[in-house]
Amino acid sequence: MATVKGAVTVNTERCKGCNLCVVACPSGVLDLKKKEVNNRGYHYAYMIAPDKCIGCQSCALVCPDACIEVYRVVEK
Amino acid sequence: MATVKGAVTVNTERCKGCNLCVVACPSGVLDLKKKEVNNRGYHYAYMIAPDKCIGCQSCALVCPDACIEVYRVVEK
Amino acid sequence: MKDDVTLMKGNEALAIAAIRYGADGYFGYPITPQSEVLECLEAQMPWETTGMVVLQAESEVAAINMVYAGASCGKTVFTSTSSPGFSLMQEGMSYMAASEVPALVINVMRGGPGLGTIHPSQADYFQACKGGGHGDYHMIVLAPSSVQEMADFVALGWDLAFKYRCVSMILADGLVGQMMEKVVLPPQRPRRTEEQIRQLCPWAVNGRKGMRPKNIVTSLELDDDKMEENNHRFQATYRLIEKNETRCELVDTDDCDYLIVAFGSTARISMKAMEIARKQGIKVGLARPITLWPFPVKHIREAAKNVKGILVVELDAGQMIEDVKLATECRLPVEHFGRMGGNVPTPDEVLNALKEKFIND
Amino acid sequence: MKDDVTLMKGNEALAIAAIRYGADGYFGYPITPQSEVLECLEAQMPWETTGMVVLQAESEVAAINMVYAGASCGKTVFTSTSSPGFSLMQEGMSYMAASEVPALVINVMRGGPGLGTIHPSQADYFQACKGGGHGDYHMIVLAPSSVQEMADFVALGWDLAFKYRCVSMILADGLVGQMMEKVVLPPQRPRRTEEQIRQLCPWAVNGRKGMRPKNIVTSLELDDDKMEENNHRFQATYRLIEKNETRCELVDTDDCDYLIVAFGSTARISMKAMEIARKQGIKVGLARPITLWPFPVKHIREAAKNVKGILVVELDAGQMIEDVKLATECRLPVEHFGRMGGNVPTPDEVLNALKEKFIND
Amino acid sequence: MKEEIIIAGFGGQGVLSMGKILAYSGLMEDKEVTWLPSYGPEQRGGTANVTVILSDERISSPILNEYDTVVVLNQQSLDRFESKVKPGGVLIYDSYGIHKVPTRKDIEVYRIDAMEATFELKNAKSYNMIVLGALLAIKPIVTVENVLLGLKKSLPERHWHLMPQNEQALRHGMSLVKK
Amino acid sequence: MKEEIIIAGFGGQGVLSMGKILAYSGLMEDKEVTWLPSYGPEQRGGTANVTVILSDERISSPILNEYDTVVVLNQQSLDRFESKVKPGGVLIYDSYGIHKVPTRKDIEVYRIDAMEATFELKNAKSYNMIVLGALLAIKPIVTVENVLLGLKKSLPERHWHLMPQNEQALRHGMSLVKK
Amino acid sequence: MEINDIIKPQNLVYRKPSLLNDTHMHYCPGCSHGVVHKLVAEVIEDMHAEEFAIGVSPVGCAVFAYNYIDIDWLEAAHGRATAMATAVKRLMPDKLVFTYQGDGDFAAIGTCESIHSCNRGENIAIIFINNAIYGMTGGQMAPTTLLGQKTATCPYGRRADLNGYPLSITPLLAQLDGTCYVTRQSVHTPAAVRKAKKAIRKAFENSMQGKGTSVVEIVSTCNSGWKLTPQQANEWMAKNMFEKYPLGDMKDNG
Amino acid sequence: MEINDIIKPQNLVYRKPSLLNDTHMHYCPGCSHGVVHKLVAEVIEDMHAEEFAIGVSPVGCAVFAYNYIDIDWLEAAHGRATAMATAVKRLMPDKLVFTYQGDGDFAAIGTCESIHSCNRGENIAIIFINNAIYGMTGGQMAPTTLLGQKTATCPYGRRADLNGYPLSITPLLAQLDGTCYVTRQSVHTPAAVRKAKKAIRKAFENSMQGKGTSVVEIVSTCNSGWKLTPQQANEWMAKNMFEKYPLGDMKDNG
Ligand SMILES: Cc1ncc(C[n+]2csc(CCOP(=O)(O)OP(=O)(O)O)c2C)c(N)n1
Ligand SMILES: Cc1ncc(C[n+]2csc(CCOP(=O)(O)OP(=O)(O)O)c2C)c(N)n1
Ligand code: SF4
Ligand code: SF4
Ligand code: SF4
Ligand code: SF4
Ligand code: SF4
Ligand code: SF4
Ligand SMILES: [Mg+2]
Ligand SMILES: [Mg+2]
Repeated sequence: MATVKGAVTVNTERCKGCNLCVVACPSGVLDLKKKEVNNRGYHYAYMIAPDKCIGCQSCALVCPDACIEVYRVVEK
Repeated sequence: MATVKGAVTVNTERCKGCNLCVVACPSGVLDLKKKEVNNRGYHYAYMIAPDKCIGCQSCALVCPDACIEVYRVVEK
Repeated sequence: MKDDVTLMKGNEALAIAAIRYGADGYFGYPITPQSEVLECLEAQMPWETTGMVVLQAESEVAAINMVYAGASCGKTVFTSTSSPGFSLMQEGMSYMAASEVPALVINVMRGGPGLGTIHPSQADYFQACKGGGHGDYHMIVLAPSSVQEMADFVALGWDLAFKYRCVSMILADGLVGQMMEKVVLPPQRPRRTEEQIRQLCPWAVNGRKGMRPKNIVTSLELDDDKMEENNHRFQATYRLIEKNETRCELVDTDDCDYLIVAFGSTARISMKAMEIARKQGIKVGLARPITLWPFPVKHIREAAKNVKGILVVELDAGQMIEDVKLATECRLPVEHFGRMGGNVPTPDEVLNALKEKFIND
Repeated sequence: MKDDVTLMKGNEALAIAAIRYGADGYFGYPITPQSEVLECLEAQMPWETTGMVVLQAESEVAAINMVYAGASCGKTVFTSTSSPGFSLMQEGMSYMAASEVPALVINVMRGGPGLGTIHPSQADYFQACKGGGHGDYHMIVLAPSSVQEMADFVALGWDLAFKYRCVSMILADGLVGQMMEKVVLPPQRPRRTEEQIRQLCPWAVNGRKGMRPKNIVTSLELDDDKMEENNHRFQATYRLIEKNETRCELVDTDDCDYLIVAFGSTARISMKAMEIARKQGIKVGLARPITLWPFPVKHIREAAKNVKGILVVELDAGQMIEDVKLATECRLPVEHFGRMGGNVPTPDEVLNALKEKFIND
Repeated sequence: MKEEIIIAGFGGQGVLSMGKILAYSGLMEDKEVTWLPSYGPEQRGGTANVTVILSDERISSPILNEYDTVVVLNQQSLDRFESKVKPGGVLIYDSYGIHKVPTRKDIEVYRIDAMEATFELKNAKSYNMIVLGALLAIKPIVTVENVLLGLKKSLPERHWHLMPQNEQALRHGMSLVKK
Repeated sequence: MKEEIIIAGFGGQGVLSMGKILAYSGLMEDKEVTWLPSYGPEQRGGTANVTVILSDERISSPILNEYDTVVVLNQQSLDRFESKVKPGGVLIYDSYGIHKVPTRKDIEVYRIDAMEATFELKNAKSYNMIVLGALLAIKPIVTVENVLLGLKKSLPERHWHLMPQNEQALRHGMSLVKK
Repeated sequence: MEINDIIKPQNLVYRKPSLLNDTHMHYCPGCSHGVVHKLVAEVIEDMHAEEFAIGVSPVGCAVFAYNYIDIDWLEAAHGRATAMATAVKRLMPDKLVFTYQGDGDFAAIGTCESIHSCNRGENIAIIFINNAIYGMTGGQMAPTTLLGQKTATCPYGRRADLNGYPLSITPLLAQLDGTCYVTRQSVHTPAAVRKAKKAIRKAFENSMQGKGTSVVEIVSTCNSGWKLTPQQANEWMAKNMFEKYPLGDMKDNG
Repeated sequence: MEINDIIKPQNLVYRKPSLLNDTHMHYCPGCSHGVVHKLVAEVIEDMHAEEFAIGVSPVGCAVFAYNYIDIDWLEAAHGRATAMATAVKRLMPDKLVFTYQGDGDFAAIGTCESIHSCNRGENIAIIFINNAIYGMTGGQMAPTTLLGQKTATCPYGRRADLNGYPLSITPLLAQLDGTCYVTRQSVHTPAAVRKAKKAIRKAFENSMQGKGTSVVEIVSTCNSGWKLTPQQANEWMAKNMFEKYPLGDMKDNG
């Protein structure tokens, strides 16, 4: 059976730490950094559980700042 | 049988000769003066066939300048 | 500390002072930097206490026409806005002037033209004092330079408006509006009863109680002679206001060699510049017009009698300077120093400008 | 008689001249005494010939913003209105000035303030030349005094507007608008192609053809320093316009003892008064500002050099007189004569005023 | 040459278009021309007047102290404008509805019975052409030829078929004149 | 007595309300007071500053050339306002996120570790009270008593239960000061 | 029976309402405005509201309404009558406050104020005279002008592509939560006049009962602008306007 | 599979549209405006309309839209965006012309222009961001603010009697002859975002096909004005706003 693997990149400088991608992700892939902040002082998003990503783009679709790129591979 | 008799008065100085009362009268009571004009130069309305008036107020209701008074008597 | 001494923003002072004056209604539309007026009024809920009406209108155009209506009823009503919003009110302003109704309007100026910036400016001086709407008319234009004056001029504005049946305007700017200072608040006055309004404003539209002759508030007059008569009456009122109501603060003008003329927030900054100048041995005085219209011609003429030059400090490209020149009949050098676009000069900049124009050669 | 000499109302001349200039669009709202502009355009159906757009807007506010938009696209667009309508356009005027877009606006003045009368007035002088909208800005204000000038100033107004990226205004009145006179019409010019607009107005909003850098027309600038820079740029343009574009007609000013300053229809009436005066041995000259802004300071100073007094004739309570005083630096008596409320003086009235103020004592 | 005329009457009497024809006639003769109407709101009724100036030179004021010729078509207008005739000038009035005749002695006064003539012609619309004819008979400021050209120019093309009728009225008006 | 202060930092750091408490404290001491905020559109983020002047006499300009005391809470504000301290005046900065320390020698410079202290207190909202405490320790322009009164006055009644917490933060801030 | 026997005070069944005074109305002969003025005066009389009625007249032919109906009046800037009425009613809730507006005034330049006053549910009555034209200024196109209809500013007939569509605004107002009564009437026949009067009465009563905003649209004629005789104008209206603007109640919250 | 094996150009399935440039957007974290900006940029890219798209930005938080989406822009006076778009489209019918407006801009001060542009059937697209508040100026009441909702100018909650009713304007626009497509969408979930994008695409295509006016209302959040976190704001919206402003098409002339 084909499995789908995904990954995302976050433009951390663009990210405002709004958390909407975290909420939208069906797989619990994303979270906000707890301590680190970017140059504007925002706790940006990152993949806390990269293995779970299925490349569904939900996070990217709802991101107001278009910070997220989504990559997707179908493994046979 | 009771018959209804009516009559109207026209405030000839207020009248603008618009002819709407003439049209509205169901009994052909009214007409505009052909030659005479009032001080503003209007051919004012008058009862050309006073006998036919049934006091129905149609003329008065549609008169835009409220020139017409209607009188009505019910004869037994 | 007395209970009625408190600290508030200029915008809030406008709101609170209005309630305490016994205002009947406020109609306005949000715009920075004066939205606190409406916000403060809504938070106070005066409709529960004094019965005052507070309404956020759908636009400035609606707001000014609501004020026009309220004023036509002899009610104590006002609006506030900032520059672009006031531009939208110009038709209404002209109508109110032509109808001789007493109202209060407030423009907390921001930097224009256009949408511009939300920071302080005084570039609506011409609009307030000369042009604005169409036709020959004037408002009494009051220029507060402190939060206390923001509060005080509400009362003064309405008093004058009712006295002369004209519109009073408070012409403030973002600085005076946003700044907090100590204010002594006047006691709460009751709102006028309908009976009092009938006494005070026999012309007011409030129903023909007792079948008194009908009242009409209109600015229309298609008979040119009558319309001209109206205009002569307006002008006569304006002459009377010029005679009675011109106000100006003079600071250290007795011995000064140079005179600064500035109003509102630039007057405050100029006062600091004066302090510094005096420490440096340069004798500077200040004439601060409190009424921009009527312009304090005599005060300034008097203050300028023995000076070598006048510096007019404005947050604009040079507007009040025309009135200063006319007041002094171009008899002495009058120079302008201004910042624009929301920028505000420091006291040093003002002093340097004075030195450059008159002292360093 | 040449084919392009014809008789028409001033208002119609505006419309026809605009079509012939190659106008792209008109947006306006009916109001007396200038509704003929829109009516004439609609009757001409220029959309069938030159492709010009003609649209009756839902209001003057909408109309001026349509003009703002068209001008932002580098299109040759205009509107016309009368006093109350122009008051409603003040926000838009300020936006256009701040956005540096070239447009033509026409105010055929009527007697105010308020709804007033529909008859001639010049009481919007201040509004046009000083105040009006918020912020520091100017329009080039052209004052036609004949139907021919109504036609000519359409072209002049647009030429200047595009040259300086500013708004030109034709400030006429009900008399010039409603009067018919002979007009020599210019030949029909083609409308500018999009390519030509891209050449002439590289800043215009018309799509990023060839992916050129994007164009934005905005009046917003929240960075105060940049906003101040913008203002300095506007002021620099105004100084340039003052230098290059000041226009004034001088009639018999070489030998005159008294000078009349009047514009538009009052200039016409004053000319007749002059004729009569000269017959009576009183040497009167006329300075007729053609540009009200920039005000013809030098022309008037020159013309006033040897006169005993200046009479400023206006259909208002005294507005242009301030500029005349400033121009002559209060060096000689300047008096005002005006009618208001839609009334227009006869030549005799003008002459009598002159005599009263300066000759009979 | 310079002729300063005012024509005044009721709104519906064609005062403005009479002035317009006169103005166009002046145009045909290559004169300078100014036509200035009174104007008001749109409602039917009320009075109207129009000032027409024809001149060989540039015309200064469209507003005048007094007129070479005054044509009045109702009592109000007569009352208002009689005093505005220049000494030695001409006053023409239609007798219809006039109860207070002109009294000035220093001017030439012409009475014409134009309204009556209109009744005769059975064409209410010809009234102003009749008056115009009378005016021209008294003051031939423009040639009849040019008046007809001016008339044509002032009419929309779809009304050109009415030209003969108008010419007839004009000529009838010219024949009416008595002092 | 006259004290001219500016406090500057990020939008969310409570700069304006810190100034407000100071202003109210001045009011409690019957001083003349001016509080002037920077203001901008509503979006979250950006920088903010507030000028507070306390004086025994009428205050002329709310806009100043330079300040007796400058309190800066981020690098941008430090860069902008270091030069505005009067010679001999006081500069207070929070060390958090500062990578370019003040260099002026003609003024007194105080570094406080307020953000760190906030983490310790585990109360993000106490930050500005800590800074205020530090300021007062360095410059006792108003009494602590009056600051607490001023704080109470600047808070809506529904937040009065937070007073003890705030007092604690204030006192903690006072204890932080080292030069 | 002789006429003189009939014309006696005790037989009087219809007369000019006395609130409509003797001033000559400036309207063109046959104009609908006159009829509606009469109804407004009658209703105020019937309600005994002379002492507390306040009218707001528009900019339009009815600008001078204040000269004819003897109550207190405000004259609004073009389009702003409902904003003015809003303030008057809020400041003096015990008054009967109504506006009287033309289609240009109410549905062109005043659209924003019209919609928002209705949406706020101001306790005012609006009399809206839809004559499909700008009468006052010389017969220009109104938002309500029909397709194909000729006016001074669409001299070859209104075209949707150039001039947009005729706007039927009252149905929109009926959908707003703030309105309690929205109806469309006319005054071209005696029966229509009677119905229109009832509608105005209901609207005025609603205002006093604080039920919200009432709107009475009167489909009207402007014979002068339409270049027809008054009679032709009535016929043209019935034939052409009632299709786009059908008469009847759109909302009545009772 | 390693992450680095996945993150390769050939596997890229979603990226920021390039028309949305790298400028930092001034919006608050989590603001709906950002999502809609992205969709607008994507649709213009998808339509290859970069060279002929012209946007009109409002006065409101989205005033700076022109800084972010790399097409030509006009910045309108408060409320007048549709009037400006009208002129642009009429003067240059071959352009794709759209406005982007907030609820204060479109449905308060701009009501007159909004209604009349739609009624004329201008061939423009309108993106209408309904966040039930004035974001830009600090969270004041908008015409669309819900009853009971607290804002800076109704701090104790909106009350119908004091502040009027929440205005649902798009259903009114759907009834005008000039509109061809009126829909209400949201962007709070991935699915909603996909649907909203389709709606914008259709609106933009209608504009180019000259079908009339298209209106896409986006029920949106203003977490800052509502004083909620972005996530709470989405929840509050779904729970409270969709009842008064139900999602879906109101008109689609195909
Ligand atoms: C601001 C402004 N714009 C335009 C006008 C000119 N004006 C006067 S009345 C009118 C339209 C009247 O039409 P309508 O409202 O339909 O009333 P009607 O005369 O048909 O009864 C207009 C445009 C004005 N007085 N003020
Ligand atoms: C004429 C005018 N009035 C008021 C303002 C102030 N103002 C700026 S944005 C705005 C409201 C914005 O609200 P909305 O349209 O809902 O947009 P949002 O910020 O919520 O996206 C107001 C009232 C202005 N700039 N111009
Ligand atoms: S692509 Fe889908 S699974 Fe992957 S992080 Fe985004 S939402 Fe989660
Ligand atoms: S949705 Fe975007 S801005 Fe928000 S946290 Fe995720 S990546 Fe950052
Ligand atoms: S009352 Fe009736 S019958 Fe008598 S005249 Fe009038 S309409 Fe005719
Ligand atoms: S309806 Fe009235 S105004 Fe018209 S003709 Fe009859 S009486 Fe005269
Ligand atoms: S112009 Fe039309 S609306 Fe006005 S009074 Fe005449 S008929 Fe009535
Ligand atoms: S204030 Fe509201 S609408 Fe504006 S950017 Fe912030 S969240 Fe968005
Ligand atoms: Mg109408
Ligand atoms: Mg909003």
